[in-house]
Amino acid sequence: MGSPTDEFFASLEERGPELLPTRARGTIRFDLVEDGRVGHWFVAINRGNVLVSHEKRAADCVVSTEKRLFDEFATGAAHLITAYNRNDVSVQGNLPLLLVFRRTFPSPPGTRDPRERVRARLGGRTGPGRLRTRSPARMERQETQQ
Amino acid sequence: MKRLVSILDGNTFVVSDNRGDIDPSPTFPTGLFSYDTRFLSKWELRVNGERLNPLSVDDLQYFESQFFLVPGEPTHYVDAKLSIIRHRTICGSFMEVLTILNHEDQPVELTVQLDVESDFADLFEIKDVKGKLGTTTATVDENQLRLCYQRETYRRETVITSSAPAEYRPEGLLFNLRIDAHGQWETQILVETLVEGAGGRDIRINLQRHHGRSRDEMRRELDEWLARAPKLTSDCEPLEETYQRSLVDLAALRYTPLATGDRLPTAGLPWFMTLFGRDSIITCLQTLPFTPELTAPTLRYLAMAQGVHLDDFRDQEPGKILHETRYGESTAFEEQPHSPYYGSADSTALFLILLDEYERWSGDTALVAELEHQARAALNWIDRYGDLMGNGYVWFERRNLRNGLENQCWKDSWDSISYSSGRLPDFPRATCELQGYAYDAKMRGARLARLVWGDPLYADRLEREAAELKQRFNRDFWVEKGEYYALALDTEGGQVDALSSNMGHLLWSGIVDEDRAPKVAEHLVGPRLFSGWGVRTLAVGEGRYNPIGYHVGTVWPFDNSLIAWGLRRYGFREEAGRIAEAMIDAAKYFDGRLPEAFAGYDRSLTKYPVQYPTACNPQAWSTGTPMLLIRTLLGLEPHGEHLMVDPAMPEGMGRIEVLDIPGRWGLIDAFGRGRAEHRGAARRGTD
Amino acid sequence: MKELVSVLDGSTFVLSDVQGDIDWSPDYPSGLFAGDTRFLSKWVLTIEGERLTPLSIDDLQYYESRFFLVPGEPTHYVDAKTSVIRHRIVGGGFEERLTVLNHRDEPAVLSLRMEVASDFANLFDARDGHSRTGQSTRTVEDGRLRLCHRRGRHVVETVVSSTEPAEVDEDGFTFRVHLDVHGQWSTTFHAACLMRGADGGDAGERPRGNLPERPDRRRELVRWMAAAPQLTADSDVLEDTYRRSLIDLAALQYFGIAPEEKVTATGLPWYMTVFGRHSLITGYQTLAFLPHLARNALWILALLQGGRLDDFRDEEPGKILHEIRYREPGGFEEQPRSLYYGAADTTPLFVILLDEYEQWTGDAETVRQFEFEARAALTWLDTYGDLMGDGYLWYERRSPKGLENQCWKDSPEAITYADGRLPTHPRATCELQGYKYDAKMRAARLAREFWNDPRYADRLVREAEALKVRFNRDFWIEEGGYYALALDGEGNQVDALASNMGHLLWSGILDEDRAEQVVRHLFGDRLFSGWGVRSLARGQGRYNPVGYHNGAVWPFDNSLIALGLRRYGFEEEAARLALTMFEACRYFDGRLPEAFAGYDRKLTRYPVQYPRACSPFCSSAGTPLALLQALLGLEPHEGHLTIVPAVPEQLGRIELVGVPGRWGRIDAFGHGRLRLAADE
Amino acid sequence: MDPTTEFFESLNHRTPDPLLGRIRGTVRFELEEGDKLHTWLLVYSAGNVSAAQSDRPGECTVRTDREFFDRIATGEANPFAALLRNRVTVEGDLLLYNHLLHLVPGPPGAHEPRDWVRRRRQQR
Repeated sequence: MGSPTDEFFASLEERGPELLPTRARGTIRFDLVEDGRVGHWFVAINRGNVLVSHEKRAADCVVSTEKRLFDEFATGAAHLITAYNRNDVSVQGNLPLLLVFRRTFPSPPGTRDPRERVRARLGGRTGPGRLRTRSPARMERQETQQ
Repeated sequence: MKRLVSILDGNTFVVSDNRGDIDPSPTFPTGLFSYDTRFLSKWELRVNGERLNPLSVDDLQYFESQFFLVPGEPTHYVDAKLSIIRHRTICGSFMEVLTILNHEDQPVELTVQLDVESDFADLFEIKDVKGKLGTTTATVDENQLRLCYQRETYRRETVITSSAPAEYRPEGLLFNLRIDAHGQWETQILVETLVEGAGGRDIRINLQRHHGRSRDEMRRELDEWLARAPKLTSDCEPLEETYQRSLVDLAALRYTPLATGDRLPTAGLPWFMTLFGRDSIITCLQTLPFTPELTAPTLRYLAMAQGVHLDDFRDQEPGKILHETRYGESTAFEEQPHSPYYGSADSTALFLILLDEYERWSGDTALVAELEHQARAALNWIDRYGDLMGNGYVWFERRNLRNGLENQCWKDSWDSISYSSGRLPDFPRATCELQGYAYDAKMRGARLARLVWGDPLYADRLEREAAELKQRFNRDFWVEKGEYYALALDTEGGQVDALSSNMGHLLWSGIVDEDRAPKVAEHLVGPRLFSGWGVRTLAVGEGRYNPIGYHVGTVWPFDNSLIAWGLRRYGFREEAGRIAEAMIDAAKYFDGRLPEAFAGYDRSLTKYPVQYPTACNPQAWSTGTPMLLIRTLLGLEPHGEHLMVDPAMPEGMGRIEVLDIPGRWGLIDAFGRGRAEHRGAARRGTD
Repeated sequence: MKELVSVLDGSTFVLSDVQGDIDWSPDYPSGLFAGDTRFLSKWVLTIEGERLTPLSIDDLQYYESRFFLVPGEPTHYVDAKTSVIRHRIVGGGFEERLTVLNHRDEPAVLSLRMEVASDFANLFDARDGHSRTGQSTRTVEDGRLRLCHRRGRHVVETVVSSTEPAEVDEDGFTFRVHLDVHGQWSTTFHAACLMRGADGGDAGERPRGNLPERPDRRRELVRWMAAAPQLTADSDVLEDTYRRSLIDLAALQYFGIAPEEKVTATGLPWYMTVFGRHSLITGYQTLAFLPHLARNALWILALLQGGRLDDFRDEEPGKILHEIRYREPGGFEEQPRSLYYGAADTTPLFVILLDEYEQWTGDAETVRQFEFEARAALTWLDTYGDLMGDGYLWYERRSPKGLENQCWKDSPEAITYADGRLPTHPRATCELQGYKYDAKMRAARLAREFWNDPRYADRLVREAEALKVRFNRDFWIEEGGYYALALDGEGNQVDALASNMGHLLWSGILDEDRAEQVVRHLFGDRLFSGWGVRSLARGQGRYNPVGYHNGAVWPFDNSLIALGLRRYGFEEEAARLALTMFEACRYFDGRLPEAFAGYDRKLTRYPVQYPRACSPFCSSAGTPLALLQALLGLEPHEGHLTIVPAVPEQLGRIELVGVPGRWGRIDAFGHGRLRLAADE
Repeated sequence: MDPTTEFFESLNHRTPDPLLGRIRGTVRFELEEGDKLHTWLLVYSAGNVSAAQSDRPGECTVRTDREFFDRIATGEANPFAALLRNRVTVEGDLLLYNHLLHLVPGPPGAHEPRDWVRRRRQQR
């Protein structure tokens, strides 16, 4: 496979229905600049279903940025909205649609499930069968009894 | 508009910033003052070297306030670990209870530092500080800090003591503390002022009210004062509010002058915390139906201090009622003439007017008899010394060229009396309202002569003179072209033709010819004089008109109250109601406390009445204004042994009830109702 | 407590001193702000080199104010010969009309100067005094002054112009003003706030330089007020407060990241942006009055719902947003603020509001539309929200710059044991469990009635009931007779006595037979200050009456408690709480701040200001509305509005005309019949 | 005769002053001159005033030096201002001291107001 961007869009049709609300509907075109040339990705979203092509069609929302930066969005290393806020991404048209589409970007590389982090730290003292809760007063009483 | 916090008890008062600190200010009298002397010019609290920041200020009572402070700049997420409460009272002396609360779960050690200084400035010096001729010393002993000012025999002292152990230093007090977890520490810091007299004791020692009243006594006294006053309920909430506020402010403004034990109204905080003839008399006139106890002592005191001699420095003449009395250093060394100063041409006539009005309400003929000779001397003054030109009018011109007042009428700033063109007339000057007062004084004097002094001949003469004056006045002062009364006459008998509020007082005095009254009323509520918030001192279009000019365009509440009263006297019920309503509307924006004056901008330009810079607040005759307006709205007028009630209220004002109006009739209730129902007319009280 | 004057329009606002000047100050962020960026940090007017002194200030509308000024320090007997009126309007950009009046009887020539500068600080720099990254330039062009700041592609500009000709230099405008006898002169300044998009044009949905027409704005406000029910009451404080609240809520509306709908900014000056929690709570508080606030809150938060795991942003799929920041604060990764998700309560509150919204409005369409987001939220509750896998709702930050406490009391020391120690992480505060319970109970209704999924509904009810049983076992502190503030990472009870358990009444998770003990605590002298329920009880280790979350009284907190009291049948206590809050309103001119100090009422006659509290603050503006709801006992019930008033005598008659909802408009009346026991 | 003695002596020849009609009371003056002390007693009785050298106590005691009292007695010094600066000290009823203003002459050279106006207008 090619760049992270290519991989991102290649898997999008499959991932889309799970990640996008069914009411999401509309078209987004990504104009990605690389070495002075512009590559187009055209994404059509309908009731959560996603179709991806390279067409240069008019879209509800047109997003322009550098391909290099989009590769970072595609791996989760950079954040679309942050880049938008500092003008590294320009958006024309339906911004809310892009905000919905935001759900399809992956987590930053190396992100762990927060529950696993807690479990790892507390060494298995989690879950339904753990210690019974105690009030400090009760704890104190127990300690003095011992 | 820096936020200052004042508490007062008569002519002892503290003005500080909203931290409770006193920093010497070149433009405004901050400090602890008593008897016209600043006893503290610095009072700065620091905790661990840091100044404090206010969270809020509670003005609990006029003599009591409380500051909530935290150290350092408050930030949003970092909670203060300490809070400091400064609770202060003025009951003769100044007492500050300092409480420090530790909000931490562990003990803290603190250095608390109170920097103290006194420059013993005379109130007159503050705006124009000059080198003091005396010397100030600070002496420290084990349990007090004593600041002392001495110039020849003149001596003033500030003595500071703390209930908690302190390190006393010449520059202030220092406390090294340890406060337990969630604990608190407290000290009471007492600041006593000493005006030294015989035997090193305080000159005020004989004044029963000077020392040793507790806060509880002060509170009880205030409660009693409020309980004695008539109760007002109204659909018009701003009216209720301003009435209540006025009662409290009047209580606050009472003070005890040297030499008597009585309490009289001072003129205003902070510049005029002393007895002014004009202001005190008008305040009494305004408040007679509500707080009559102010009047008899005022009349007695003014009679006692009536002019005896010819004295150029004090602009004094026999029979004249004083203008102003002061106790500061510049007065003591005769650099200023206020011992007392007599430079006002209206207070003498106003004294007679008050004496008569007082008798009408109280039936106290004994006082009228007691003051017969003083009253006759006053009447005599009008004709002899007041009539500088010998042509039957009352004139003024100062003889004290150093620091006497140029204008000796209520508009006493230098540029207040002008021609329409803005030019200033020569001296002497005879302003129109002075003639009205003289007319009224003679008419009322005649009544007293007949009723109490048993001198009908004198009464006839006074009435004859008054009638002549009225005739002459309506000839000489009436400006044909504009159909109004001239502001004044100049020395050539020419009309000083500015259109001003002064002629509003003429209606009150009754000197206006009946057929001219409608024109006068029309001018008063016309667009040039009436701003929408009240009648301006000077009309728009006059050469010196300035909406923020002290006497040349601002609106003075007391002026308006007399004008409204006058309008009712001549039957202009609707116009009087209009002015009363505008004032009550304005009072709402001043939290019920009408200031000395506010700007004369057109109401359509300003949603709110605009503050006049440095206006006194509270100011006694502004405090009295809502009361006179209530009297005017309800048409309260004593007739013989009865109180007549003849309400004339604007539509929409709803109901006014005043219960227990005191007078020769005992206590009487008065009710009035606006013709159209106010939106909230069906409301019940909410408390 | 330096006095500041603010005018605002959504997230654009001006804070100045009482002269109308903007000047750098260490203790407060004065300036013209839009989109979290300061566009003017200096705006100082002088005449003949002198600063002006204010006579008075008219706050005409929330977006408009007028200053009356005179040159120099006023003295008692010397009248000013000149006065100046500064009339300013904010809305997108900023406009100031300056009028100089000559009160002299002769012509005058005056030199007038407006000093202009901008540091383009973001709000956090303005607060913390950080230095700026990037370059700034000032250019004079064609009678205008262009101030520009650039950092990478991020470009912001302020362009200032005057309608009257001026000498313009890099630091401001100078005028030689000729005035006739009693004459006047004016000019109008415009300050356009530009944010360049990547293509160099002004980013379309950003605050624009052009001003909306004023008459429209007035009409808009009139419409806003007319849409809400009309209140008449015996109590003037009640009427004034109600009016003030409606106006403040109008003032806080702004176009956020997406231009479709206005959303509610949180609080002036620190939080002029969307916070999930306060948008949802404000939406809840105002349902009987301004139901579209709830709808817009649901809409923006659904749009921004978490989609992935992101440690820096504490983001997880299904989680509802904590906070959004724009432009520079949101554009560079110094802080996680562009979209930050560090809140554990927003997600259940989202579900709660969705249900409550439908109950009032009957807007089934919205419930169906947001099914995906609501289910994602419910899933989050049982997955990422349940960090310990024991059925409770926990939080622990992963972002190094994130919030340590992810409940409404989000300051670092807010969650403590009674003795003041801080518990380990993760933490499960009690109110979170209440919200979780309520969210599930409500979602069950939605699943059954709108999503056509009765099995899911059954499961949710089962889980909620199990949670309730467990909760009442694990959080109840037998010795004290109250609910623990939280559980710590070891499962121990964090036993501080706090206002949080008041929310449990609102959620319905409390065992009926324990409610009375909880209420006794809420009104005991440790929690109840006399002005409201304190965030933390007196006597607790970290109690501090001026502690943000450790003793201060929060109006919104009290409003939810009042609603909870009604839910459990404590009418009298709800009335009492409402009454004390309205009494406090009197001292804040009808505008409750974010929080105020928790000193005992006996000590302070007035409620004491909390330093730097936001005001207006959206859920404090919503508080009087929620309290009215509690007083009148307004509840939607099977398509109808039930009205069961419990009004204290002191408040007299209350008439609320035209309460909107699925029933059309209904009037609600209440009479002050409740005689409250005197307790002070 | 010195001004002080002249002043006190003259009081015994004053016509009754109705303005003092209700004043009753005694004032003791203690006037120092070197190591000598001159004491005077002044009696107000309903308009009539009398004074004599006497060592009797009064309801009010006024202390200053003889030289300064000479200035009060001639109208050169103002009794009230002198009290404020402690040049004269008073113990007892201050009101009685205040009435001294009625008895001492006004400042020398004071102008009759009408004369003042006339003269000033002529000057121009």
